[in-house]
This record gives sequence, C-alpha cells and structure tokens, in this order.
Amino acid sequence: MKVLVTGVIGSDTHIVGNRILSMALEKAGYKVVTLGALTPAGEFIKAAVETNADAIMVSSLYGQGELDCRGFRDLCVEAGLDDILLYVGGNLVVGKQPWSEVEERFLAMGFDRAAPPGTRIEAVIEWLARDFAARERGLRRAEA
Amino acid sequence: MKVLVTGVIGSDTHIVGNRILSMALEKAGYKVVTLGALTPAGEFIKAAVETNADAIMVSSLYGQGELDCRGFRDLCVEAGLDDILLYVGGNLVVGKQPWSEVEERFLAMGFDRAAPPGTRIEAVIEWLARDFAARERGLRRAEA
Amino acid sequence: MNAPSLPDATRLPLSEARIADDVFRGMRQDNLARWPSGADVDFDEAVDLHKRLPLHKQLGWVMRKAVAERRCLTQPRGGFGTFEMQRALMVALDNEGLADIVPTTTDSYTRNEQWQLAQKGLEESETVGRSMLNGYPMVNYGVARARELIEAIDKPAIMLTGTTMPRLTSEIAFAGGYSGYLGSGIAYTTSYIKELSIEDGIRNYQYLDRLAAMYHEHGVELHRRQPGFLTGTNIPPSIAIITCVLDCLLAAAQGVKNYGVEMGETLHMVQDAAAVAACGELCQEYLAKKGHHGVFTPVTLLHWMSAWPQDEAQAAALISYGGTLAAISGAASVTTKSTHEAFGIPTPQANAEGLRMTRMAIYLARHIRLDGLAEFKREKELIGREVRAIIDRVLEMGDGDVAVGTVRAFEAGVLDIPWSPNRHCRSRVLPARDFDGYLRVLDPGLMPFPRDAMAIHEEALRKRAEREKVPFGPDLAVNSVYEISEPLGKLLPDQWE
Amino acid sequence: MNAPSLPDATRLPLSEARIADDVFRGMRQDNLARWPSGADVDFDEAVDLHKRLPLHKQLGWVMRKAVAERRCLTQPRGGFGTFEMQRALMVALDNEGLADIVPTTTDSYTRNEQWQLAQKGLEESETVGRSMLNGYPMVNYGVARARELIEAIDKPAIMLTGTTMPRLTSEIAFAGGYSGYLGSGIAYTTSYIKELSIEDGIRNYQYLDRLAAMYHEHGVELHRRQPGFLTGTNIPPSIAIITCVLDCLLAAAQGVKNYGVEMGETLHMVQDAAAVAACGELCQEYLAKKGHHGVFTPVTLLHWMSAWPQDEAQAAALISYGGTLAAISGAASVTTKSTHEAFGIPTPQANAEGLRMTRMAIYLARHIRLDGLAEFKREKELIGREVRAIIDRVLEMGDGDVAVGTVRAFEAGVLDIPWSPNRHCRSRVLPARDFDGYLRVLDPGLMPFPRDAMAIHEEALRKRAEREKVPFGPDLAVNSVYEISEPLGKLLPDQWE
Ligand code: B12
Ligand code: B12
Repeated sequence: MKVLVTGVIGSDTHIVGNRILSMALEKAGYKVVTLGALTPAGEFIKAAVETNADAIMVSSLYGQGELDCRGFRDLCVEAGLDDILLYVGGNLVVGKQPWSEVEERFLAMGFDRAAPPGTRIEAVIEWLARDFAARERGLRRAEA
Repeated sequence: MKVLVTGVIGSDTHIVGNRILSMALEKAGYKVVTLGALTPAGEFIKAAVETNADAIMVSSLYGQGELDCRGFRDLCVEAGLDDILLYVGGNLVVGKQPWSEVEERFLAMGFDRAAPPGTRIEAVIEWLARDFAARERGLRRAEA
Repeated sequence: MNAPSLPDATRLPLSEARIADDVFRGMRQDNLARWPSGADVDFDEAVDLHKRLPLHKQLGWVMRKAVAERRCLTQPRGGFGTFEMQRALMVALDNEGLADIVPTTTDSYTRNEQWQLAQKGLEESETVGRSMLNGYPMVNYGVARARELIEAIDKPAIMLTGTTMPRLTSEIAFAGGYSGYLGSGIAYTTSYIKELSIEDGIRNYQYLDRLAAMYHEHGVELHRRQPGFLTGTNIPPSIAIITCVLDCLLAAAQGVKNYGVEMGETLHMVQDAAAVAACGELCQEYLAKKGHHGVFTPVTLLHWMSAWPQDEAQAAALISYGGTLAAISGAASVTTKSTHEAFGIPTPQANAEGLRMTRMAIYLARHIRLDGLAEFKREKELIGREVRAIIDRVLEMGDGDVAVGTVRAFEAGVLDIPWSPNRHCRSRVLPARDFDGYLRVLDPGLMPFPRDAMAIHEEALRKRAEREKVPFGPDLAVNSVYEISEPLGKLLPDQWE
Repeated sequence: MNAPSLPDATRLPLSEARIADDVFRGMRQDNLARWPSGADVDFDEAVDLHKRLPLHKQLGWVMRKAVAERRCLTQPRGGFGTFEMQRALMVALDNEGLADIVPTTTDSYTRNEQWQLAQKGLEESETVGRSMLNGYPMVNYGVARARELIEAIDKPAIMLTGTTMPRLTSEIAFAGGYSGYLGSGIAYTTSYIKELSIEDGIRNYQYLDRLAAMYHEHGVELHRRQPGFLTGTNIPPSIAIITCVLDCLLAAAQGVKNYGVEMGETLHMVQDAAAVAACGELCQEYLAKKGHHGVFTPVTLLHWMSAWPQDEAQAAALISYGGTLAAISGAASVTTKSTHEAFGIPTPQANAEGLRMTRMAIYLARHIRLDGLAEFKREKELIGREVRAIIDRVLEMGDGDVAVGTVRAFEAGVLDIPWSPNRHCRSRVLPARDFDGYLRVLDPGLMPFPRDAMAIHEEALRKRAEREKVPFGPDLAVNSVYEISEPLGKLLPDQWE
C-alpha cells in the first residue's frame, strides 16, 4: 500500500480542501498520513521519513505558498528523500496570476506536479495512479 | 428667440431622450420644432428651412445613425443652410466603440458637436449657450 | 420611409374574427411577392422541416416544458448585419452563454420593410467587416440561410423583430425553422413606429397570428409572443398587462394556442412577483370569458428595459438582479441584457456573460417565492382591479370585438401608453417610481383607472415628492427615467450628511 | 511556527471577569515589548488622535448611524505586503469602490506573530514589486505608517487580522487611528489555527476587548467585531449565532459597548433574513440575561464564504446576490468579495468593482423585507430554539461563567464548529445544503440541538439525498462544499433530459 503525507504548509489555515482530498485518497486505497493545517515544511519531511512515504502532497491556499515552499525539495534531499514524489496544489501565489507561469515556478522549485486553483480530487487521483505506474516503468513521472 | 429643430433620424423609434431634451430646451427659452421619432433626414432640413431654424438637433440611438447621418451636412448646404449649427447625439454607432473615434467620425461628417451616450440635458444647454455666444463673436462654435 | 405595408386588395372591415382561409391565401400570395426571397417559402415543406426538428429545438415544446418543471429559461437578444457574424453570435450564445432560447434580432430597416436600405447596410457590413446594421436582415438573406442558422445551434430559435410589419419576415423565418416569434399589434404599434395606425398594426399581426395558427393546424406548435414591455420606460404592470390580455385575445381569435406574454421588470421584487402572477391569471380569465380554450400563456420577464448605468459593475448588478427577480416571480423565462447596454449592441462575449450572470442568479434564487407576503397580495389585487376596469371598458367600446374596441379606446385615450412615439396614441399617461420603489401612475391621462387605485398611486408618489423635495408633477416622471442610469455616488452616496 | 503567544506572567485562572486595571497594565507592558514598534504606542496620545478624527472616520459612530438610518454599508477586504501598495489599495477602495468602511487585512505571518517572517516577506515584496504576502504587515510597519494610511482615506478603517493573537497588532492599529477591529476568541481560535487552545484564544481576545473598552472609558468609542462566519464553510445560522452570542458576552464582560456580529451568507434569502433578525435579538436577549446594558450589536453579513466559481460572470452574480441578501435581511453592513475570489487576492480594481456591484444591488433591493413570510417566521423561531438550547447548556457547564463554560463545552463537544482546523475542536458537526436551499445540520456530533429541530434538518436533507440519488451521509456535506463553485452547466444544465 502506497503511503501519502498530506498537510497545509506554513501559516495557512485552509483545511477544507486538504481534508476532503485526504478522505478521498484514503477511499482510493492509499494510506494517508494527515498533518492538517498550519504545518511547517520540516514536519512534512519528518512524517515522510518516519512513515517511509511514497509521496508528499502539499496544500497551500493562502497565497504565501511561494515563500513557504522555497527549498522544499532541498529539505527532502537532505533527509534522503531524493526521489519522493512531490505534489503541491491550491491557490499557490498571491493574486490571480497566469497559471502557466505559476506552474513553471513551482516545477522549478522541484515539485513534480502543481495543481491549479479548484482542482477536483478525481484529477489528483488520476495523476497519482499514472505517476506511480510510470515509476514502475522507471520514469520520474507520467507525461502531463 | 432661437429656433431649434429636434427629431430622431432614420428608422429609429427611441423617442424618450429626444422628448425630454425637447422639453428641456423649450424650458431653457428656445422655440423647439419637434419632429419626433422615425424622421427622414430630408424632413429635418425641410423643417429647418420653413422655420428659419438656428440649429438642428439630431438624435440617433439605435446604432444605424452612422448610415442615416451620412451626407446630412451636404443636404443642409444644398438647401442653403450652409451655416446652420448641427448637433447629433445618442448611441451613434453599433456597439461599444471608443468615443473619441466615434466623435471624430461624426465631426468629419460635418456635425458641429456630437454627444456621447447618456449625455445629460444640462450639458446640451450649456453647449448651445456657448456656441450661440461664439457665433455672435463671428466664430463657428465655441471651444470644446 | 415608414411606409405602411401595402393595403390588402381584400381589405375587410376591421374585426377580431379569424381571417377566412381563402382570404388568407390571397393575402399570403401578395405578401410573398414583395421581395424575391418570398418565393422560397413553401408552407408544406416548412411544416415537414419543423416536424423533423428535435423537440428541444421547438420553442412551443420548450416553453411548456419550462412551465411544467418550474424552470426559468434564459434568452438574450442578438443580431448582426451579416450572415457569418450572425451565425457566430448564435453559436456563442448557445455554447458560451448557455442560452435556453437563441434569438435573431432583425435590423431596423428590415423592421420597417426598407429592404433596399437593409441590402446596402448588409453589403457595407460585409465590406468593412463590422456590423453597420443593428440586427440581421432576415428577408434579404432568405430561407436557406435561415435554415443554416437553425442548424448551427442546438436550441430553439426565436425571432425578435420589433416591428409593426412582420408579415414577410415571419414567413421567411418560419420557413427557415424558427419556432418562436415575438411581436404583437398593439404593443409594437404603440412603441416602435410613428405613423402607422393601430388598426394597421393589428391587421399586420392578425396575418402573423393566422400564419402561426395554420402551422398549428398542420401539427406544428409554434410559440408566439407578445412584447408587453412596450416602450420599456417605467411601464407599470397594469398597463403592460392590459396590452398582454388584449393582444392575447386577438391572437387566440386567429387560432394561436401557444402565446407567451412579456413584461419589463419594474425592479421592485414584490411588484414584479405580483405582476407575473397577475398577468398569467388575467390572460386566462379573459381567454375564458371570450371562450378561447386551451391557450397556453407563459409569462416572461425582461431585464430592466429603460436607461442603464454606464458603469459595468452597476450594470452587472442590474443583470444579476434581473435574474433574481425572474426566478423569484416564477417567470417561465427571462430576456437578458449585457454590461454594454448603456453603450451599444454587445459583443457576443459580453452577451454570453450577461446570460451566465443571469443563469447563476436564477440558480441562487430558484427556491424563493413571495406569495405569502401581505404586500404581494395587495399589489396583485391592485393590478387586477386596474386591468379589469380598463379591459372591460375596451370590450364595451368594441361591442365585444377586441380589435374594434382597441382602436376606439386608443382614439378616446382609454388605452394609452407612456412615452409612445406613435401619433395615434396620446401618450398622456405618465408613470413614475414611488418612494417605496414601486412603479406608479403619476398622471392617468384619460385612462379610466379606478378612483381608489389612483388614490393609492398618488399618495405613494406624493410621499416621494415630499421626501425628495421635488414638486409633485412631471419632473417625477423624468427623474424616474434617469434614476437607474445614475452613477452610484448619486444613488447611494458614500458620504454622511 | 504557530507559537502560542507568550504566557502572561500574571496568568490568573480563566474567567469571564473584567481584567483588573493593574493586571492589565502589566500585560500591556509585556506585550508592547515584544517587537520594536510596540514602543511607539502611547495610549493618551492615541485617545487624542481618535478624538480629533471627524465622526465619519470613526467606525463606532458610523455603525450606529447606519443602523439608525437603516443603511447597509459596504466593506471589502484588502491587504498588500508593502506600505505603498496598501495605501494605493485603500485609496482605490475609498474612491473607486465607494467603500463605506476601508479595511486593512494583515498577512498570515503577522496573524501568527511571526514578525521575522513577515519582515522577510515585506522586504522581498518591496524588492520584486509585487506582493509576496497575503496582507499588510501592520506590526512591522508600525504606528506612524498606520497613521499615514488613515490620513489617506476619508472613511473609517477596520483591521481584519484573522488571528488568535491580536494583542500587538491591535495596540498598534488603535494607536494609528483604526477605529474598528474584527476578531474574537471563540470564532477565530476554532477557525484560524491548529494548536492554540480555546482558552488561550479567549484570553488573547479578553486583552483586546479590555483595550477597546479602555478607549471607551476615555471617551473614544471603537467598534469591535466578531467573525461568526467561522470557517466560512456552510455554517448554519444557529452555529454562527451561538459563537456571536458567547463572544459578545465575553466582550461585554470586559466593558465593550459597540460590538458588531458577523455571519456568512447561507445564500438562502429567507434563511439569511431570519438569521440576521435572530442574531441581533439573541445577542440582546443574552446580554440582558447576563446584566450587560447598553451594548450595541449591529449585524453584518458576508458574501458567500465558501468555495467560489471560477467563471467571473458566475462570481459577479454571487457578488450581486450577496448585496441583495444583505439589503433584504436588514444587515447593517456587508463584507464583499470580488470576481477574482476563486483565484487569489483581487487587484484593487476588481475589489472596487465588487464593492460597486454590491452597492448597486443594495440600492435595488433596499425596500424589500421578508418578515411577513411564514417561512421567515418558522426559520427564525427554529434558529432561536437551537441557539438557546446550546447556550443555556454552555452557561450551565460554566456555572454561569461564559469563558469557563465555553472551554468545557468545546472539550465535551457541546460546542463544535464544522471544518475546524483546531485540534481542540472536535469538528464532528457536519452541515449540508438541503433540497430547498437551506443550510442544515447533517450530523450534530455531540451538540445538544433539540430533538425536534434535528428532525427538521434530517427530513430536509433526506429529501435532497432522495431527489439527487446520493446516499444520506457525509457525501451530502462534501457536495455542499463544492456546489456553489461548480460550473453553471452542472448547476443548471441547458439541456433537457
Ligand atoms: C428604452 C430603450 C428602448 C425602447 C424605446 C422606447 C421608445 N419608443 O423610445 C424600446 C424597447 C422600444 C427599444 C427598442 C429598440 N432598441 Co433600444 N434602448 C432603450 C434603452 C434601454 C434606453 C434609451 C432611453 O430611453 N434612455 C433614456 C434617455 C433619457 O436617454 P437618451 O435616449 O440616451 O437621450 C439622452 C442623451 O443621449 C442625449 N441626447 C439624445 N439625443 C440627443 C441629440 C443631441 C443633438 C444631443 C446633443 C444629445 C442628445 O440627451 C438625452 C437626454 O438626456 C437603450 C440603452 C440605454 N441607454 O440604456 C437601448 C438602445 C438605445 N436600444 C438599442 C436597440 C438596438 C434597439 C432596437 C433596434 C432593438 C432592440 N434591441 O430591441 C429597438 C429599436 C427599434 C427601432 N426601430 O428603433 C441599442 C442601440 C445599439 C447601438 N447603438 O449599438 C441600445 C443602446 C441598447 C443596446 N445596448 O443594445 N429600445
Ligand atoms: C473557505 C475559505 C477560507 C476559510 C478557511 C476555513 C478553513 N479553516 O479551512 C477562512 C474563512 C477561515 C479563510 C481564511 C483566510 N483566507 Co481564505 N478562502 C476560502 C475560500 C473561499 C474557499 C477555500 C475552500 O475551502 N475551497 C473548497 C475546497 C474543497 O477546495 P480547495 O481548498 O481549493 O482544495 C481543492 C483543490 O485546490 C485541490 N488541492 C488542495 N490542496 C491540494 C494539494 C495537492 C498536492 C493537490 C494536487 C491538490 C490540492 O484539491 C482540493 C479538493 O478538490 C477561498 C477562495 C475560493 N477558493 O473560493 C479563499 C482563499 C483561499 N483565502 C484566501 C485568504 C487570503 C485568506 C486569509 C489569509 C485572509 C482572508 N482574506 O480572510 C485567511 C487565511 C488565514 C490563514 N492564516 O491562513 C485567499 C488566498 C489568496 C491568494 N492565494 O492569493 C483566497 C483564494 C480568497 C481570495 N481570492 O482572496 N478562508
């Protein structure tokens, strides 16, 4: 059974989408470790190491995700999680910015996928299924 | 007492603004000859000649004013009304177009002033007063 | 200009009576000969075409379905001067606007049967690549093109032709597959033309109604519709409904069975809800009185029909509220506007946005009904008393004949319409908005409203005059024309006194 | 992260009692020493500053005036990461938005007293020229800058700080001339933080309330406000009002006299109107019971607080309807959103447009009241029964002390909040929207709602489950979270079945 760590990063209280997502991922057959709202980056890593997780799902809604998520991949690497699948999703930046630019910014930070505002859980579940399948085939992740 | 001819040009039924304008101009001390809705260009000229009018106030709301008003100044000249003051106002063209372009188009057609959508009667009365005063001083019309 | 339509060779004395079949045959022949495209109209083939349309593209069926399911449908206006622009517009309204009913508005030359002028406008529009006409020249483009428009959409289509002369336009539209047609003799003649007599307007629409009924008799239920919004300028519900009932009776006499009635929104939630309820009931009441059975009369509200604010944010609120009012009043459909209204004919995109705002507003308010409010009951009852007083007088004046009574009543001022451009309508009646936001009758002209009803109107308007320190008189009416178009800072200042 | 604010040296047992003056003096001293800008707070000078402000820039006065004149005021949210951006925003909201109340929203680091992080965010925002923070770092910029902001506008200003730790932010804001402050111990602690205990949240707001009361005692009437919208996610009115009443009692105990209460809109017109009426009355009822006199409790509604649609046309309708609901329910003010809501913090222009849409909607509906409807009466009575059942239990559990009762009630699950991030709140209570569009309680958790009230909720929700063919259970709650954000084609399809 694949293990996923979920949580809302930084000083962000928006728990609703993250909770619904976590419930749905559990229903979809994953073991989900839920860290809840206002979770420092370090706690994600710690939980992932402890549970030997396959992916970390970072939620950020409140706009300061761009500040909170910097260096997240480096923290993972430091902790020996070089290849862990990293997703981020929500309202990642302050204001209504063109999604393609925002996505690029977060992929450059080392996330494998970034989900735009309002992403539905069905889409996330499909991503996970395809990415884990791709990994079986030795790829980093499936095509977009 | 200055004489003004008012009417709505072409196949245009929008009488409300024209009627309110006519009432207000009368109150402001002008003699107003009201031709009403759906008035062919020729009837404006005819009425102006017959009443020895000082100005013609053309309303056009329905968008086809650009077609209806073409050659209006020429008709005036043909009828010997070379110098009559010509105003046009309303929703002069089809669609929401930049006003400066629309204004230019109608001034080029020979109108002395063009009034943008929603013009209030106070503004029209002021224009008339200033333009008639300017004419006393031998000018074509007052500054914008 | 303004040419009244050709006098029929077979002109009979005016009456509400159904046009006899042989007479009508002759009338149609003459009519179709007036412009080359008339030759393409083949009635039997058209009947077949309509029968092959899926039900959801037939407006008669769709309106019945909306009422049965208590839905409030959305319908925009829309017409451009060239075929390509018109098709793109209709597709956008269907797909991006989610319009339940897709319109084709004709241009103002076509409305006045000036097809030569329309032809010039069409050609110039095609040349310059922007619409020089304020609508689609239906007659010039003809039947085959109309059918292409119908094929391009997956909704029923309605003709919006704001004309007193619908005879050729309607023949071509119906033959093209349009299943709805808005217009009526009384409403449009008093609101859209200067010279044409009420009698001629009625006659022209008797033709159209007979034509629609003929389709019905051949198994095709078209949707006819009456534009009770009139001049769109602060029309109190009773005046709108009087025309709805009379036009409806005229149509029913020609055999029409599916006849929508429209009213502009007053923007007072209670008054609009009361008006919609009263309108439906009064139409049915008089249909029964005159012995017309099985006539379906759904009620449509229209977004604010008088002057709009220029600020698009204010306009957006007016659009949304328009959806709210339609939903709450239980209207079967709502005719929408856009944030461009104060300026000009909207782009397809702005038009589609107006549709979506309205649709969302309908969704949000779909559960609300005001029937239980005392104010609702009082208003509905007041409307009923006013309408009955005048319609009964009209019927009396016509010795029971609606057509004759209507013409005589307009002559006498018993029927009257505010802000009418028509010389045959006194337009002495003057409405204004009262202190509580209801539209009231400031001056009844010669209309015989019940004395106690007028007392209610007057009191409410005097209250406004007093509070706002304006004289009780025509200024109230003029202020009411501007009111909704005023900038927000004037309507609801953000400063304290 | 998430550091609870420093424990006061003088920590007394929790109680609702007014903080003694000498204790408070010590608390203030410690508090102001936590960040350099605290040193600039001079209470007496601040009192003078407020007294010199014109009345129309004092929110206490403005809220009273709004209620007296039955006005519904508009207030946006708004905060950017740098002083220049913040000033430009506030000026735009004042001038272009015609906002009656101008806000300053703080960023989320400031909310959590992470001023070091805020400082970094501020500096980076100044460097890159776009806001990296989701609000204005009030503490970092300090008193003098706050005063410049107040000078830049001609309206009263309110602090929106969505925090459980308001002690330093409020000191600086009040000293800067802000006359309003939103926030409360129960509401924000259950909605905006994970680790902080309810007790600590209450204590932090007792500080703020005492501070506001101290201004009052010196002749300056500030406006305190409670965020009963909670997690903004389908909060049924009774749950909101329970927190309004309890937080209000806590504030009154500290001496606050001008205390607004807020609720998110349910989007059901009747339920919102009933909620506003019930909320005001219940606050007054319990204030009287607890012997607090002369506390002014105006009610504010907030535009839809849960997930928004991405389509700006749909969002515009939601904004306009938000104004309509506030006006009709008789709210004293409405807090607005923008068409950018689903995406991110709005531009000043989009924010101002949201204000104008709302203001126009208020103008249009200002005459309508629903008090006469049977549904209104039924709903208001239902809310009252639910609120009383739970508040009475809380008071009982605290032996009459609101603070103690609240903490114990949260422990026991007698008090509970839907979708709470806080570990000290069970968040077992689960709301959903019923078939008629009312927000109902799907699962009460351990909250002791009256049995007959729960029967009403359950029946209404079962009806929805049945009609929509979804199981009666948590899916109803999850669907209700998404509902309003769904695309229109899903909400109100334009196809017939
Ligand atoms: C009321 C109205 C109607 C009523 C008219 C009733 C009547 N008989 O008068 C009805 C419902 C019948 C109607 C019909 C149509 N209408 Co219409 N109508 C309006 C509306 C909503 C308000 C007009 C109004 O009365 N304003 C109030 C008065 C007081 O203001 P006003 O007319 O602008 O006049 C003032 C100023 O403009 C100025 N002014 C006017 N004339 C002059 C002249 C001079 C010389 C000067 C200096 C100033 C001046 O002073 C006046 C007083 O302040 C406008 C949109 C809007 N403005 O909100 C559309 C509008 C004018 N209509 C429009 C159209 C297209 C039509 C129709 C063709 C089709 C349709 N969509 O239904 C038909 C026209 C049929 C025909 N053959 O003409 C369009 C025109 C589009 C364009 N220009 O691109 C508009 C702009 C709506 C839109 N955005 O689509 N309409
Ligand atoms: C409800 C809400 C709140 C509630 C939150 C309650 C709670 N405790 O959860 C309250 C009222 C408390 C709140 C507070 C604030 N909020 Co808020 N809030 C919202 C709102 C309206 C809805 C969020 C929501 O619940 N959506 C429903 C759920 C189901 O969707 P979701 O969260 O988007 O999650 C889905 C997807 O995004 C995706 N997803 C989520 N996480 C992840 C992770 C991964 C890896 C993947 C693949 C996918 C994924 O799947 C989820 C399920 O479908 C949004 C605007 C909107 N979206 O309409 C603003 C919004 C998120 N809030 C915002 C802000 C700024 C705040 C505040 C800072 C200040 C304020 N304006 O009040 C405070 C935050 C305080 C703090 N310290 O964090 C902004 C963020 C701005 C930005 N990014 O530019 C928004 C966008 C509103 C706006 N336009 O200004 N808020």
